[in-house]
Amino acid sequence: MGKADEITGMDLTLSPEYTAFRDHVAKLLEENAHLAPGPEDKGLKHPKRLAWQKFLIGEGLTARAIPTEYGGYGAEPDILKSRIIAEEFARSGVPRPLAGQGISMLVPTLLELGTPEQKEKYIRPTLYGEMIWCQGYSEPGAGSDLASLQTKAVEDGDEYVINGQKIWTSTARQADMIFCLVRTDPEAKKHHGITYILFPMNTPGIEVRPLVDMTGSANFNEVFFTDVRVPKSGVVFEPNKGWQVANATLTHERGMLGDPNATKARFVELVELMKRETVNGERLIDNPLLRDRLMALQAEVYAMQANGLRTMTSRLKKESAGLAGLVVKLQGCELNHQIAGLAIDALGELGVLYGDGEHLRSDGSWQWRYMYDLGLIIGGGTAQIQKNIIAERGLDMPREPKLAVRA
Amino acid sequence: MGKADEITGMDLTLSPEYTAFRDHVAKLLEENAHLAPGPEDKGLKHPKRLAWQKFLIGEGLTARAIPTEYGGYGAEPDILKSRIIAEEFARSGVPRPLAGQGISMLVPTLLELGTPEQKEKYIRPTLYGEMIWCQGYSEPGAGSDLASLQTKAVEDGDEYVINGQKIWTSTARQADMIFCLVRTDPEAKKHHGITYILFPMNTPGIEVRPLVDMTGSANFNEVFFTDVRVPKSGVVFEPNKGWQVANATLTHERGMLGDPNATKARFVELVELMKRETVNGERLIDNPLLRDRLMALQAEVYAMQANGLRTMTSRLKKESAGLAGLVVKLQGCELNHQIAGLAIDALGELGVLYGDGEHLRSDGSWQWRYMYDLGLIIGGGTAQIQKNIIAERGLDMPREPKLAVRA
Amino acid sequence: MEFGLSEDQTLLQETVRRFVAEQAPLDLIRKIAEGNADAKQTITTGMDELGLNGVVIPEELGGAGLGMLDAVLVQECLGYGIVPSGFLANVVASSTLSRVDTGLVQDIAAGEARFGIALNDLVSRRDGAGLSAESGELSGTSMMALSAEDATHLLVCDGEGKLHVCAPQDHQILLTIDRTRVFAELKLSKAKSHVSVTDGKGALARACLLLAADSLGVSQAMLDKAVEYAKERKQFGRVIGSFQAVKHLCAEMAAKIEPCRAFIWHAAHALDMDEDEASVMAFLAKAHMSDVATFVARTSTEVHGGMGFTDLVGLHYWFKRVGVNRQLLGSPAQLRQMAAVAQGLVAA
Amino acid sequence: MEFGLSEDQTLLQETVRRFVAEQAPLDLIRKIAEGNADAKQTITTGMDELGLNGVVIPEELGGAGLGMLDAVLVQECLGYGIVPSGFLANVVASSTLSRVDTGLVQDIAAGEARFGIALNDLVSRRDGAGLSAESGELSGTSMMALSAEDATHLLVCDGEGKLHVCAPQDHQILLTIDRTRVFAELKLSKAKSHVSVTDGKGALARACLLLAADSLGVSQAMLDKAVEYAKERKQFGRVIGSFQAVKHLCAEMAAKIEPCRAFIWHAAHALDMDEDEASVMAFLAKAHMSDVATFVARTSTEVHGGMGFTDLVGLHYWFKRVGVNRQLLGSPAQLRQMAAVAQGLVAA
Repeated sequence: MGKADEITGMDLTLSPEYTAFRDHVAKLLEENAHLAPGPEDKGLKHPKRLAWQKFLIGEGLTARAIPTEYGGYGAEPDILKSRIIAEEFARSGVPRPLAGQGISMLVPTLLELGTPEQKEKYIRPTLYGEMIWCQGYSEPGAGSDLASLQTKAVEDGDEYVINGQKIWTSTARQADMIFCLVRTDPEAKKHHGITYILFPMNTPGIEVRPLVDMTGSANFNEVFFTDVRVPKSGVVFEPNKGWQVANATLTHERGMLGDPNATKARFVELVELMKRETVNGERLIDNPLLRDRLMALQAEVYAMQANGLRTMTSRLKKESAGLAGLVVKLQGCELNHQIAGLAIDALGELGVLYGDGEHLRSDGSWQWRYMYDLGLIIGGGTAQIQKNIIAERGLDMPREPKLAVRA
Repeated sequence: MGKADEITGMDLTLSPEYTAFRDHVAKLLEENAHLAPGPEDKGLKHPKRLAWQKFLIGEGLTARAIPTEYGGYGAEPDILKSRIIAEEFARSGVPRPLAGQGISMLVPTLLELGTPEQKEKYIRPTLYGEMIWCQGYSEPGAGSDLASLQTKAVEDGDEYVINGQKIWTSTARQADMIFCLVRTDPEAKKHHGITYILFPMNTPGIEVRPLVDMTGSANFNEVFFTDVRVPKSGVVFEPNKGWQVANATLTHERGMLGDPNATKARFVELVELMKRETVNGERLIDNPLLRDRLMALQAEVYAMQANGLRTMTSRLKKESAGLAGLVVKLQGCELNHQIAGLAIDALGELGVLYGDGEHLRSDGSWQWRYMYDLGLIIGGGTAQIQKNIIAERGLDMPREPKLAVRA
Repeated sequence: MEFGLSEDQTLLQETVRRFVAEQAPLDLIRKIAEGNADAKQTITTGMDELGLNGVVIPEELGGAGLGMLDAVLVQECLGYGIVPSGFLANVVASSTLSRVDTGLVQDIAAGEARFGIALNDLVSRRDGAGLSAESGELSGTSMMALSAEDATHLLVCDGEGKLHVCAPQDHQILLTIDRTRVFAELKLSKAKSHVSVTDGKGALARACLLLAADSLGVSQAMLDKAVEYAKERKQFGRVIGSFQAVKHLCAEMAAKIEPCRAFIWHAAHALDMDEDEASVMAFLAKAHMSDVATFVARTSTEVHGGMGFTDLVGLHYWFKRVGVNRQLLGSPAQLRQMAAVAQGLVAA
Repeated sequence: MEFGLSEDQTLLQETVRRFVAEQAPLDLIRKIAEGNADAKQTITTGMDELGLNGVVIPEELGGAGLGMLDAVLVQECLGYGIVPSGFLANVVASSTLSRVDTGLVQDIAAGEARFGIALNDLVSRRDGAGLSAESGELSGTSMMALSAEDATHLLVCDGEGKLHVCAPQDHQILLTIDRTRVFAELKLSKAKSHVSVTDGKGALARACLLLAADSLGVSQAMLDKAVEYAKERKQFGRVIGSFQAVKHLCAEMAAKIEPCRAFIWHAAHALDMDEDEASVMAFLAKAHMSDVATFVARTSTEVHGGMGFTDLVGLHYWFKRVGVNRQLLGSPAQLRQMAAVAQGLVAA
């Protein structure tokens, strides 16, 4: 590898240090796979799950770069090692570390902006899976325009009194705590009156209603707040500065989507499906139209994989990945959706089955992905918003002009 | 046929009156085909062309519903008879009547809004092909936003003095006259200071420059005006009311595009091509991928044909065709472009040939259409503008809000 | 020359549209999706009262004496309201049998016979599906039968593409993404073939065209819902319908949907007139309509944003109807191939 | 692990980019399109001075000793500026011959040998095209030869997919929509095969990848031009680049183009490393890039409005380069089929 600040060229091999690290990780996972929880160990806090998480942290296979004082492994950040770890989990099929929104979004935020007390109190139990979080951002009237949120928090002594509603809150039913955006200054411009605050989900006045979606399951929830009294000590950073805090966190979320390795795995599964299944006595792969679509998707998979390697190298070098980074979500989600779409078309009348039955393929997961991926395309910053971002940040095109009259 | 104000249902046959009319037209064309000009009779005013036009008007095969006092045939308007005439011209392959912008756009405008003198002076020679017109609408800075045109006309006694530039002016090199939009009141709001005026193209100060386009020919021109003095008597309707006048004319232009019979003819040509041509010893039609695309286009051809019959029936009944009418241009131009695109892909390396040579197919017309149709898609109200129209007029969606500050 | 709907046809469509709006609101459809038999019976009863099963049955056999054009208008309304019904199966059965077994057709008109149809094997056979006809007895399985769950008779196809009428035997419900409608796998063992008809392709063309009409209705509903939502929903201080991107998405849906309407009318008319091109048109109509509807389903969901993804407004029921219609009786590519064969462009 | 360009590679690309911008402005390209031989010679001379013909030739044979990754970077720059050149043909010839005829390769590096290549028959034969090799003599015709018009040597393929080097004989210019480059139909009669190589597929993969890189450059140029135009052109009182519809068109172009860049680098690296997947990647890269470039060509023209349709800004030269690249050495569908065969998914 070259110096940290320059790219010395294409080298898709690993240095001896990293090869050794990969072997180490592979061996660790293989030898300890028996400790991992199985599908029968249900519940986010099942003792086997918590023990497994503890083991993984202890070996530096998760929470790797988080300081030991907060319960992490305390290693230097190393994106390549993180990638190797992720690949080895994928390759071995051993259950992955916990990865809820508390770990992926709240912990980085607290590390950056939390008070010493907040870090001390929340990071360790979150990492160890003992404290589950949910995210209170979106509201029915504030989707792509998140900053227009209306949930109110009114000061009353050392407390805020919160009233309003959140939506798209995953794990709200299991969560101990919520990190939540509330409007504390209704007079300020919309981005300036928002506060980022943490409070327990068992506070009186909170009601959680599961939100069933098109997949048929409740992957999300609605959360209603009625005179919910929470201490001011839960504020992260400063009151009315919640928009900046949330933006730090959103950056972490965007990185979670568009993993090309997952896409590649789905593609390989589709190839196998098409080699195995037949229609009218002909293998699906032998149908020229289906094969042509498969090859078109393979090209896109190659492109997304290579683009992923390129953006990872930029991150290794602490450079901006530019457009290559900005397009990942738009292209990646769409590609996943299309892979599922081809699988469904290829399976034809069997592709629409969804529910138990002898003819169902892959537990209905092609249909599930087809719908869930569409949710990812349109949710959390719709494709339309992604295109705005690409045009404005990536191509330096002008922002939408201000309106004369608000509609 | 039912009463003029109601549709009595699907009846794709012709009544005896119309069947007889079709026979009559077919016989006329067949018996007089020898009078028609051939490809060797070049020039818009070739005597054989003018004689043919005169014959066609005399038989009511063109200018059919225009009053005899202005040189027309003077029949009642009958869209079905017009359609039969058009179909018989297409079927017989006999050269069609003249159809320049003078005939298709200016004449209807004058009939509606011209002074008695203007009608008297211009309609007859225009119909008979003795007076050629060009259209001075678009400007380099005023394309989809036509109303922002800047060509100035300043009053000076009985004259206007015109300065400015027009673009996309077809037949400007051959034209005797121009119908032109000029800005007569620079203080008024942009739609209110425009005048529609007629003047001779040989007026001093007019320069015409051919505008070569991507097809390699100059299908259009630029026209420059430098202190061009023209009489005020050329104003149609009233000064500063030119926008209304032009809109009446634009309606006529839209009707000219998206003829499903022409599209069907191109499609049939493509089928024949794919049955005739081979690649690697296999007929193109036997290639499953090409055949699938062909069939997809056939479905769209059927749809556009049926939609055409539907909108024609609405016009027969003097009803609005609604969305069915609004989508014609967007869908029709795109379909033509795609038919050409499939032909090119099917011909592969032969599909890109453009110029003399033994391997060229159909005189390079597939490439020519591919490019020219793209010009139609993006010109004269781009696809983007068409979509605005469909959304606002067809779906009653809100107009673009006014801006706070002009960019 | 007229290309359009007669006053009677407009009236028919208005009647069915009103019935759907009033008698089959989303709440009822949800109950049907949950398996509520009473809810489903409401629809069946209402449609019987309107005499819809007899639409294409000659008047002398107790029907309305209308044609496929009328039938597709009805089916479009049913698609618009995602109404589950035996209409499609009964229309295909009655038009197939009208010159073969007038007694059965009379029973359909009277509401005494209700047909299930299983034609999927004419296009697509997987997982060992297929019926064999030997000595007038049918055996084997057939996938994705429509309206078989409470049928009195079945119209099925054998391996040669011949159609047969037989009595229901065993079947198994196939759970699909579209829970409003029921699909079944027939399991026949030496079922007696009462009537046999050679024209499998004609029945398939009719069924395809009805599915196309259904998807047209579904698409129109999804466009209407998207436009309505876009006019109400505000983001960034404006209704989202004033954003050019959203307007263009809606315009693209309309531009694709609208020509399909005339196409489907035309194909229905061609079937009524027994024109040579009729089956080509019907196959292509379903193929094209499926592609358009797939685009509309996704785009309308996109306009609805997260709300389209939830169960709250129920948009996904329309989305899923499109998804199932697309695969039923042939995917777009399979039907385009059948259209090419039917017009002799290529050997079967 | 590193996935990116080395400093040397970035420098190489900057050098070629500067050469193209300074030495091959649109005015010069227009002259070349009109058949001006001097204008064309300017390019050839300039590229010789930069030593570009020797990019993939080993240092001991007088070349730069670089690889396909470097070659695609150069080709991308040439595509960006729609520069006609013998680069592609020379790279394919020198990499094909580097272990077979070192003398010839030395001549290429020295600028003494200039190759024309005719590989189209490996994918697509029409109008009786095809060369037969009998007793070491080549006869027949081959369509769409590249850089054959002033070649000293030809690299051609026979009916068995074997490559041969022979001297130029008769050829006929094929006029295409892209007048900046010259394509020819070779007419050989008993031309002596000096060298023969069995690896036709390897040469085809290299040529395909270079064409993909060319189309990448063309696409990037068309995107850049669209964005620039959209920031300047005003309509309705705003620059059109502030309209959401125009912004989204540009964003869609960028989103499709950008991942192609890394894909092409990766495929080039795979060829350099002789990886098993290399030819699959190269075929798919050209197929995919052609589809992306076709979308970009149309969309950029659309953003330019009528101005994109005229000759005034010359955008059509880029449009046409995309059109020809798409059909050269295999349409997207043909190459996807070759990729399927190359990875054993289906028999040839």
